[in-house]
Amino acid sequence: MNNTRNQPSARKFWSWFMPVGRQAGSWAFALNRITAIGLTFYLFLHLGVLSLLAQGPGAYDDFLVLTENPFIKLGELAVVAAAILHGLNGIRIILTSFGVGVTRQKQLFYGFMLISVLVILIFTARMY
Amino acid sequence: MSQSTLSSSASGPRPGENTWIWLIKIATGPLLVIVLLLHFIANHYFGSMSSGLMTYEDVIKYFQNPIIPAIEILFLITVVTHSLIGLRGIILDMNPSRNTLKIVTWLLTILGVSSVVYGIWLALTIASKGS
Amino acid sequence: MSKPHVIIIGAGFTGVATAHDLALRGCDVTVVERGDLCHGTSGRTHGLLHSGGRYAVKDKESAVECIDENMILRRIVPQVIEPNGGLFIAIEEGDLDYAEQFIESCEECHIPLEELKPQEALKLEPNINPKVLTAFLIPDGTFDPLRLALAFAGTAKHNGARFQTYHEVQGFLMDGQGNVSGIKVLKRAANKTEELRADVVVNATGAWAGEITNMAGLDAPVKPTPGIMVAYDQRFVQRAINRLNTPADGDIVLPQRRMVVVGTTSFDAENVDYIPVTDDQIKLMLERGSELIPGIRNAKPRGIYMAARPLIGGGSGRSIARTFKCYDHKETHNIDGLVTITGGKATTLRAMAEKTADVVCAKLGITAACVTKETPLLSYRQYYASPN
Amino acid sequence: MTEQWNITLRIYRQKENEAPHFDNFKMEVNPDEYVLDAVERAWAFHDRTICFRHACHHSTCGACGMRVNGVEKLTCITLIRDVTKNGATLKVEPLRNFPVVSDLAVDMGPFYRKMEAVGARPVLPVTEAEIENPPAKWDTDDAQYIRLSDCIECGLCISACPVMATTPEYLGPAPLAAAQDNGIKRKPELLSIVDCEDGVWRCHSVFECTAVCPSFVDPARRIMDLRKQVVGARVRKLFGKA
Repeated sequence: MNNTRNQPSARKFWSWFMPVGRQAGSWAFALNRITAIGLTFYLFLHLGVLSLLAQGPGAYDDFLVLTENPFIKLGELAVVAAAILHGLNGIRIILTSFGVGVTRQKQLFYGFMLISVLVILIFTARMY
Repeated sequence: MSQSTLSSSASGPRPGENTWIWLIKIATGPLLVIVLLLHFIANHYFGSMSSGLMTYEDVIKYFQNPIIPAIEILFLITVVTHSLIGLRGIILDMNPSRNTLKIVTWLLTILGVSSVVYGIWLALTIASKGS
Repeated sequence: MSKPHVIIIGAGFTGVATAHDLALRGCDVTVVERGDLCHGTSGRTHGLLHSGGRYAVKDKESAVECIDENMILRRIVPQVIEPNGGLFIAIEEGDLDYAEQFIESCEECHIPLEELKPQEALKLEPNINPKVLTAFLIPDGTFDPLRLALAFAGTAKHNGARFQTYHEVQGFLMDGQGNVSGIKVLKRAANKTEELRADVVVNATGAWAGEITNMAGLDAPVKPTPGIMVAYDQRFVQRAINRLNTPADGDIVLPQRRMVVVGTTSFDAENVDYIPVTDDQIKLMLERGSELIPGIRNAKPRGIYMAARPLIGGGSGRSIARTFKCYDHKETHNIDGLVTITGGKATTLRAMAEKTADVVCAKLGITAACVTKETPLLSYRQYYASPN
Repeated sequence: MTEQWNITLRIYRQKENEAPHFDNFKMEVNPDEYVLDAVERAWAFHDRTICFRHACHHSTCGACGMRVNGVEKLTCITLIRDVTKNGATLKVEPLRNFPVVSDLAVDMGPFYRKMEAVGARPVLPVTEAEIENPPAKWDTDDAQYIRLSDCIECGLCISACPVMATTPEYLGPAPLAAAQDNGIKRKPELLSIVDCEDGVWRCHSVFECTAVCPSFVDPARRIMDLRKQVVGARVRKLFGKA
């Protein structure tokens, strides 16, 4: 007689990304997941692009010209940002998983996010 | 004291994740952070292009020292392992059925192994181009 | 032959305990409850596993019931009890005058008692009022109300009883001769009414007993007598601390999880469905509570609530006897098929159930004896064992 | 005269065969009352069909967990003053990730079964269950005192956990915290129950459970500690065998 509207279900993955009104941990989790998916996509894209190296100088260098295009640069910046965010948040998860800083996990998250923003700004400056 | 009708799920605990998978994921994590840092620096500072990226010749020259392909292959293995275990974790959160999970696990393993093999071949061909 | 069907109205302490007893004696039991378990008074009880000490002087019948049941509950359902005992402490000279008759009455009601010197009491419970003059160790205790009910209900369910929560009784079904043959009930989760037939209907609705009997044109001598209780956010003591004097307002503080609960008051009330909390009673609890445990003065209240005790018959407030009564309306009003049980205390839920079950079994011609005294209850989570 | 607020109590309504909707109740409340009192008053004086779970009214039974303005709260100890303002709305919904019986009442069955599966201790010595290193004040003979455990099985952590929202099989914060409280050394059979995809490895360190826990359990920290226990047990098993 109970309805299933409110029950857990696989279709509810949007709940990973519903940190509205939630604590730092939810933002970290949502961020971690988005950057993870983005980085994995880029990993295989990157492996594919590198195959041009095997075809000799022409193909690869022509491709490099593309990297001047501002949109591609933005994409690369996004990858760099994702790597930094995911990396630092990963360290936070590993530290807390071993009981280090568990009571201060929020501060850890805010601290790491600050570092990420700074590094990302440096890279942006370098790139443009 | 707990009655059989009281166990959480009829089929008992599902073996999709275990200590070793998790340990591999969190071992490759920090390793990745270090190697990625080197990779960034190598690619964005020593390259001859204005943006720091390496041209074809740069790459070939860079790969002459045999340490570099070794590091790049190690890097490839860790990043592929880490990302595919993580991806599998995300898929697990979609609550797949038992055989879907088996298929997914197989696909990811094949994808992982083949990209590592392809990476090793690529690294070696680049290294050999220099001689 | 098929088991006789008994409907029990009300899933408070009495209802679930009676369901447990009748299920063991071979009845097919259906418990019908307007809300969920312990929605009425049972949920908002103090949580005191009574030693009877508080009633020894004025109400020996209740006191003996309490101490006997106290010992039984410690044996059959330890999983929901903090069995750390209690202290009756004297703080003012006036309290000491009460000690004399207190000791005599406790012995008379075979309530184990041990007098402690003030330093001994302060060593056992450092947070009680340092001005303690004398103290008596007594086998009080604390329980978790919902889980006590769940333990009985879970065991009853395991033995075949059915629990229909969110089912509100609307009226009785009468057979030709003016006897009760079942109930009309509203399934609140679906806004649908149903009819349920039974050989006997037990009205175990405590303070609401009158409301139910009115549906059969009778009145039940129940006087809802609410009292306030205030829970504070620190566990100051391991034992229940009582004031050594005639029962009065705010004369007990008992530990529960990481809290202490100060109670209680006693006044008359008409509308039992919602009893507002009043500021003066909260202040009174703070006053009296900090007389027993000074630390309460700077503790933060965590929960403040009212509970309507189902007291029987005339008189007012504390003077009414605190024992319980079971009415077979065949004898009282010549209406067969309806039994009302009310009055009593939380601690005596098993005894109330035994008496009610005896009355019901007599009506149904069941000879099985009551075995709940020796039957340990299952885990309270057993109530949720098989998906219903 | 005590302060009075006029608020709109907006309650989630769901009957068996009807689509869920919200009912609004304009009410005058004392801000120092609890949210549960407002809901009970709405039932008593405005609409007797409202179904909701409550029992002890002082956070020992765990029956009245609900989502108040989107955040999991134990409504019997949540002051109205802390969750809304005068003239504003107070939205009350059932907990997430539980089957809804009706309106605000949910079925605790699946959750209680998981707690039983890990053998959660209902009572324990007062000297145990401290999450930080046990405070020095417990002396040896204090261990004789038994108290009801911290976890009141209210289900707030189950509702707050985003991972719990995706699969009913996941044990969830409270059962894992109870497994940690039992300890794998003391109950080795727990290892196979928690060292799996529905156990300790599904937790993604979101810490929402600890954020909403009203009873000092700190489930997130206990899950992290349970991870150490599981890793330790597996490694010992490996070398024990090898």
